[in-house]
Amino acid sequence: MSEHERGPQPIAGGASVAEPTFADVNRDVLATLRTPGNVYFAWMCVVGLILTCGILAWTYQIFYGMGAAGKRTPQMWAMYITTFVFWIGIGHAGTLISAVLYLFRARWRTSIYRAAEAMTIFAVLTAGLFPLIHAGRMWFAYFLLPYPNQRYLWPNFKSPLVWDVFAISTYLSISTVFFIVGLVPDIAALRDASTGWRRRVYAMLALGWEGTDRQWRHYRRAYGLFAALATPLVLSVHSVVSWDFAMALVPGWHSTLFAPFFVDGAIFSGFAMVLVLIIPMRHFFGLHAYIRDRHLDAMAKLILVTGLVLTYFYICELFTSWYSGDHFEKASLFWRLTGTYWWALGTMYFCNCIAPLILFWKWARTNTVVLYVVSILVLIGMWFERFNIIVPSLAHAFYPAAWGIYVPTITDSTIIVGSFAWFFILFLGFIKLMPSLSIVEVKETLPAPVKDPRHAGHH
Amino acid sequence: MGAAAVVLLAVLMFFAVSSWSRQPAAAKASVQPIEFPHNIHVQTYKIDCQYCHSDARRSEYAGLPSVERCMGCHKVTAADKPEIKKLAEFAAKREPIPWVRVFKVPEFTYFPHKPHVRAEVQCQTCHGPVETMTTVGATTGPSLVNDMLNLVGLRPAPPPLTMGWCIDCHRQQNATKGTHAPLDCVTCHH
Amino acid sequence: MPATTETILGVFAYVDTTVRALEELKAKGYHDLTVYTPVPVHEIEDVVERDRPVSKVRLFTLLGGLTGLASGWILTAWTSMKWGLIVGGKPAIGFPVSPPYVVIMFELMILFGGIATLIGMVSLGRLPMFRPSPAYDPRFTHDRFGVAVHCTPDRAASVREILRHAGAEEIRP
Amino acid sequence: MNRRDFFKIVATTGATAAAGGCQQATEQILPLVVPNETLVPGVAAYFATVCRECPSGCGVLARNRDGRVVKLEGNPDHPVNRGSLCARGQAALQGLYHPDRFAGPQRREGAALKAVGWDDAIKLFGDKLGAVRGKKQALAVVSQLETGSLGALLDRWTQALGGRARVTLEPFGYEALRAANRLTFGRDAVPYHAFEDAEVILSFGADFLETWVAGGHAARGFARMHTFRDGKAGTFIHVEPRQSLTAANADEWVRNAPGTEAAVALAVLKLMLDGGAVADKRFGEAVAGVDPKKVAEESGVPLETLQHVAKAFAGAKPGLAVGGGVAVTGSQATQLQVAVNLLNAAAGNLGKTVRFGPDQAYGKATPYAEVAKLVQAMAAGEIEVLVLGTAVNPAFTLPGGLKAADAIRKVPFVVSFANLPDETTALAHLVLPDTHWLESWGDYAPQEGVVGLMQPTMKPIRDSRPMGDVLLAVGRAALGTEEGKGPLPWTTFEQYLKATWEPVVKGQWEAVLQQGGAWRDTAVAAVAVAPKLERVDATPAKLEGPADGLALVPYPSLRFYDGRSATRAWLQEVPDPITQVAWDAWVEINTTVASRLGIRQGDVVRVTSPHGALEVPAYVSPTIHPGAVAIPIGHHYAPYHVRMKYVPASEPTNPMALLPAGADATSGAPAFLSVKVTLAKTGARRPLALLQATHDQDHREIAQHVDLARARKEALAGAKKEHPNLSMYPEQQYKGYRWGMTVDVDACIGCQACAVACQAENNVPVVGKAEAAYGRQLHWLRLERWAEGDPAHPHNMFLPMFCQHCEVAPCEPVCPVFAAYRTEEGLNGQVYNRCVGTRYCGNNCPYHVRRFNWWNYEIPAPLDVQLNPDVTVRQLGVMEKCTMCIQRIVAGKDRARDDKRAVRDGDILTACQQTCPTQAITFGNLKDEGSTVSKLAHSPRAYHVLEEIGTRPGVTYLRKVVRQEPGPAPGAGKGHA
Repeated sequence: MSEHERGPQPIAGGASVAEPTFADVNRDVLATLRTPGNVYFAWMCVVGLILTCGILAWTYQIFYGMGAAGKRTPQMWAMYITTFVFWIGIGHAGTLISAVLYLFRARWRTSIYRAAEAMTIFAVLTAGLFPLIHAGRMWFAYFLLPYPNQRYLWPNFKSPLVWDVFAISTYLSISTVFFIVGLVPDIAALRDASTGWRRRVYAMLALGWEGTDRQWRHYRRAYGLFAALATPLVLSVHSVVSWDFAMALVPGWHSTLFAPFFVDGAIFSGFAMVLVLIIPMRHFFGLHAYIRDRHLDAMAKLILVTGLVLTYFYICELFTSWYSGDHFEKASLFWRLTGTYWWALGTMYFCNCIAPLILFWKWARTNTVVLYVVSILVLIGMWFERFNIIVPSLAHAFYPAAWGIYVPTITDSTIIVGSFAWFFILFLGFIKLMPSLSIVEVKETLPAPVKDPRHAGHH
Repeated sequence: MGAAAVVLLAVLMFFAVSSWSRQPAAAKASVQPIEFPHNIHVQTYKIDCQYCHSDARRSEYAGLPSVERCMGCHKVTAADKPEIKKLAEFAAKREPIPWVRVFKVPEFTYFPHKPHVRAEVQCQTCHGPVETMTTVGATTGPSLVNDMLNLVGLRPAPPPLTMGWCIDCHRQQNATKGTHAPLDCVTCHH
Repeated sequence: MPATTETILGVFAYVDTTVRALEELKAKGYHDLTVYTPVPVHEIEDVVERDRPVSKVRLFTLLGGLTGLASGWILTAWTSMKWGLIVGGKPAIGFPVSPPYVVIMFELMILFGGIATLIGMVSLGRLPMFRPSPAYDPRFTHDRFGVAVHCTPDRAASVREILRHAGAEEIRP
Repeated sequence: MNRRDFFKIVATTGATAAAGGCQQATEQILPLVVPNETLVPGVAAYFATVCRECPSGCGVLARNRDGRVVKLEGNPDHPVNRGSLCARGQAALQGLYHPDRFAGPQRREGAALKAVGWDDAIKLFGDKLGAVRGKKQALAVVSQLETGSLGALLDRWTQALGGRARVTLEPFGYEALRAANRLTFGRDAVPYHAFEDAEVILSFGADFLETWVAGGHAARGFARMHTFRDGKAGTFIHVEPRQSLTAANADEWVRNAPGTEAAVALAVLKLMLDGGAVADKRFGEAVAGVDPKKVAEESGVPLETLQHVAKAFAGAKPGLAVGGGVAVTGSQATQLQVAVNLLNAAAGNLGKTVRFGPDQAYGKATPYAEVAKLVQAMAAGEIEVLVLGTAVNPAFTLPGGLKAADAIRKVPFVVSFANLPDETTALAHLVLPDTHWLESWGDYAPQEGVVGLMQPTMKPIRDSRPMGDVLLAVGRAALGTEEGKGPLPWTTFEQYLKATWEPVVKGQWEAVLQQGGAWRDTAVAAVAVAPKLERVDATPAKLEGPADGLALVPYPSLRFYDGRSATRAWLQEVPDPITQVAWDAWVEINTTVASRLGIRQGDVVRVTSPHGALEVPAYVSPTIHPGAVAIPIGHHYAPYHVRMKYVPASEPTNPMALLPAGADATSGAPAFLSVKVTLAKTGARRPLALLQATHDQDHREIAQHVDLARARKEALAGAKKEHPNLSMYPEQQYKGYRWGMTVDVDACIGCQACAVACQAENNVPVVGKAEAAYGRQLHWLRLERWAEGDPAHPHNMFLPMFCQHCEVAPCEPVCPVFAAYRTEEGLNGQVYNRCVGTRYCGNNCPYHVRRFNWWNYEIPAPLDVQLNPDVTVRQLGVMEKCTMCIQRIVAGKDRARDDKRAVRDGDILTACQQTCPTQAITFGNLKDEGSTVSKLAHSPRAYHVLEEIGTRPGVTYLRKVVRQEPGPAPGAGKGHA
């Protein structure tokens, strides 16, 4: 640890504090990696327990069959795909922040992007489980991968599900690369600040980074290129996911609106999730000096904007299906509004359209409690958005004889709760092993120690 | 990147293993109730395959000779040999001989002998040089092993009775002999 | 460059002193320098990057991207021809490319491009380095700047002088 | 050949077939000990025999693969059914392989039946018989309707042992019909009704498309007469208080007050006379007292309706009037039948559409009066030994008022030959399981001049023996005679049968056996009405019970007949076509009544009559007459249904329990329509498993219709113009065949035979009530009823829905692994072993005909022996659907190749098409212009379901031809879920 004891102590409660120096950054970030207290382990236990239940439920389902989940004709898809899309959506904020905002040179991103990126990767890892959980014979899921085999059989590249496989694995790989590249200089810093086995491990991960001019040169160029690649990717991934529905015939799915609609929703929910993670993090680690109210404010604004755009899309959706004059579309729409699942639709409209409006007020944007509540509501709302697209549309599709109502079971509910546990266990692990704040980039935003007081006389 | 790769690999292996455990197992060359030497019957006595496996030309199954047909010859021929004595016992008890199945295609694959005999495919094409064997053994069916062998460019040992192998033959026949060997999935998988 | 060189390191606490040192060294014709910084600092970069070509990483990216695009096209087209199965009443493969396959091609382009960039960065940046360079000091990832000058022993003295004059906290050896 | 071998082959093949794609143990192959000429392993052999699931006596061909019967098909040569087979016939296999079948003879020890050896059993039986030999009338024999050798042998046996005259117990005796024929024509017989030759059919509650006189020929005849063919179509008018399947197929369904059928019939006759359509004055006397206006009031049938019905019937050349279904058999049953006879006589249909001579077997059933007498005798303790044949279940099928079960309890020694446990075997002291009819020799004459011959189609899978053999042995033991001597010289029943047939076949045994029996045309006997006619009483049926009660209409179930088929899981799971209810009984209550009593669908209702009470869930229907409630007869479960968790254990729900012992005075027929019941909510709920969410098409034109005039015009105009398909993509080219199908909605009567046939052919598992109710049934083919117009009086269309084999199939491109794809021959292939189970295709199929294996469905032994070895048994987690019987297509092409030719029209029949009694389904090669299917596919009536989606299905439907356009359809989105 650094011996420098100057610089203000972070004050809890988010009151404005003086600009920290480079040394403070190292100290405060390294402080987050201290051996955790009991609270942390208590959290770990709770989450671990839930995860275990989820795993047991999945095992049961694999053994006895999909019947364990409440699916039926006509809802061949239900909560699994809902949650899959939800997590993919969450996985959008990170890369968006680190890539798009990087290209726009939005400097406020620096103090949140590390956590956001980690979140992205974990969200995608969570989402990635769902196609497996969902498949009737998951032990054959590798049929979807293009691997040479004696049967000369290959996947059907026309199927949106295969697009998913490619889009998501690409997204996971690129995000991971981005994440690790960003980490290298920080790990170097950790290496130099730590001792014993930690030092050895960090030394290995740091790839011998020293921050020489040559390294920085290629590093910065590469980083820019990554951003340039990741930006179209981030937009494509959720479009591809939306095509799972848009490419299908089902009334309520078959719409060109879906790609932008989904991408916007993804950013919306992504930022909500970032807030849900950042606010407690800043509280527990006392990072008010770095995650300042203006950061929260900026994210709140983004949530507000994306929320308004989403509202616009909802209106479009209603309008187009009414204006299409297509009997099936209209019947489906009418039923979604009035049928068994009307309450789900209501919840969605409230959480995604009404709730964020409070962020028009400045005090709300900087009030952590309000922000937290709104974010949670947004997450709920976005989960229900996917639910409303999938379940009610299928419930009332083309063929009246096969109309039917889906009812969840213990098994599928448990698995879905378990997926959240899986996500949080990964994140909790991360914040104690890696700097959840980018040392380097934070320093970049700080004013470098420019003037040497001793030499002032010379000029 | 590395992390992703590792995760991906782990997932892949998991499916691979679990799927392999679901693959239909292949019967090994196992101990038959009666030691039946194909080579003697075919080479020494020049008995045609379809004399014993007489259903091959008219049925889905090649069929096994009835005990009565065996006894047709063996009432006199080599009646003193211990194996033949076993046969005689079965005949006396009027019980069928519980032969152990050797060649087996998976349940979801429909393989009829009849059209293949009609197309004058040699038995050996699929069953190997049975005429030289004392006890017939075979490994059949698609399996992870075969897939993996193929991955690294090695073909599984012929005749594997795997799908790819069937397809090769069908395509080649159609190309060279102008036959109409079906290549439609549902012809065999229904 | 003579056979024997020695490396003289100046450790600085401030940007301006570092910049001053660099300016003077360059003026005196010392070009074989290694600069250590905890973060990229514009002032320093301006001096160092002056009269240097742009990083070649972008070439890697370009090539990677193109490879991905091509392999995406080949994979989809070739595998569809294996069986030529018709689904949804549409031909197995269209010319120049079936619309759905564009998605695959795009994703592979990004993937390969990204990986190539990584390779480029690592190789050009001489990473990974298994033992630290002799002049390296842990403080460089913390809050200090370092200027390492590689020169012949006979000029060491003058280099030290320049560094001291520029305002180095510490000069080694 | 040797029985044991076959049994072993059965065992092994059965096991492997059921194993699906899972891990295989090393298995054994068991060759035959002695080669068998008729059976080549792996090749199907067909054996002709006679279906004994009901008294129709249809001819069937049993498909035998490797020594086990895997499928039944109608015998095309048999004059009764001409190749078709009903749902019950198809499900007979589940009786053969029923998990509850007695493993061998059982003897009662205390409460339970314990296994006992055949010898002991026979000895015991023999002793008992010996003991009663002296006493007169102490021995009683009850069998089902046996009109062949077995019947004769039974009579001979009974006589030899000094028993009472044998009773043939058929719960639905149609005695009123016989009585009426005695009265009007002096002929005690059930004539042959030539539906096919009628122009107008006028039915008074005769549910001839379901069970009426068990007419195996009726559906086909009706289709011939009613289906639109070269511009002509007959008319069918049906009078019944409830919309039965028959009523739903009527061009005009007249809903009358229960019990007023006779009055309506007489009123129609009266109006015909008044209209001057009938000259003969005698009829005037018969209907002297009838006042159509009064009848109109009583019956609730408007006078205008009566008038135009009379007009229509009078105009028919010839017409056919039939009447007296079980459901309307009450105290006025005979009058109704007399009225019907008079109508036929007056309209001059005698000898044309009503033919005496080829009389139906039902005429030989023992009158109910006799049955009642026997029951009383039992109750009085006069009977000491009671012998019950197979398929008779008096404790269940006789009216509750008769207290048959109690009477049987009074009999000291009851022997049952049933091979399945039922309510009566529960009272038996000795059970000597008879071989299933598919395992037995025998013969049966469904009508004069037609004798079907039965042969064993496979070896018995249980240790059971033919009833005949046992009786011969026991009889000899009791009489103390030995083989070849005395009244019962024959060793086996087979011997006896062959002896009796020798004069008929004259050495041509093999030929007759292959044909499935012997038949000749029977001369039509001339009949005439008596010169002087009694005046016929037109008062409605008298109903016992509270004045404010509702008339109970118990009707024979299309699926279960009198209950003997209810043990078949296939029939339990295939829904009743009208209500679409599976796996349960129900009481049908009119909407208004239900709302008055606050009863909702699925509420358990206590139905109380003066003679008993039952608790059944309510089915609320707008169609049934407000004054009536209806309960299907014969619903009960087999023990294994409960064991397999198909259903929760529940009380028997047979309405027979509510009926009195009493009978129709004139005919002595049991009075089914004779009580009024009261309804009371129990508070409990037992939601029904409804397999169709709604009968309202919501303007989606799934089942379409066209009115007769237009259809005629279009038919004359000829084939309709094919507008070219607009597409960016090239049309698919078919090198060889292109398979396709047409379904004539006008011909389909909704009998569910196709659905069961499909289930039997394609190894479709049964899922049970809860799963089926939750939309997880696996039927590849489902039969839908679509209702249009006034809900209380709808136009019904029946539509078999299955995979449409679309050319632009939505299910295909979404499959990530090509498990669903388009075959070279225009089928929509589904490769099970490639399927990963993403279920995307299931979502994307607009018809929702794709089925998913939510679990691994266990098929209880020995039902797995029935599995079709040519069809994969699907594993958990895979999608499945109709394949157009690809295995049959493959086999058909193979046969064609054998004789070096292309497949001809009619070479390949799909299971559904083969069994359809009305030939509504046609399969064939669409590329062949000459084939029936492509002709039909280009008919002016042709259309595709949900055509506007652009899936271009390979299945074409033909519009129903309605006599007039239905009224306004009910509003969108109503009445579903």
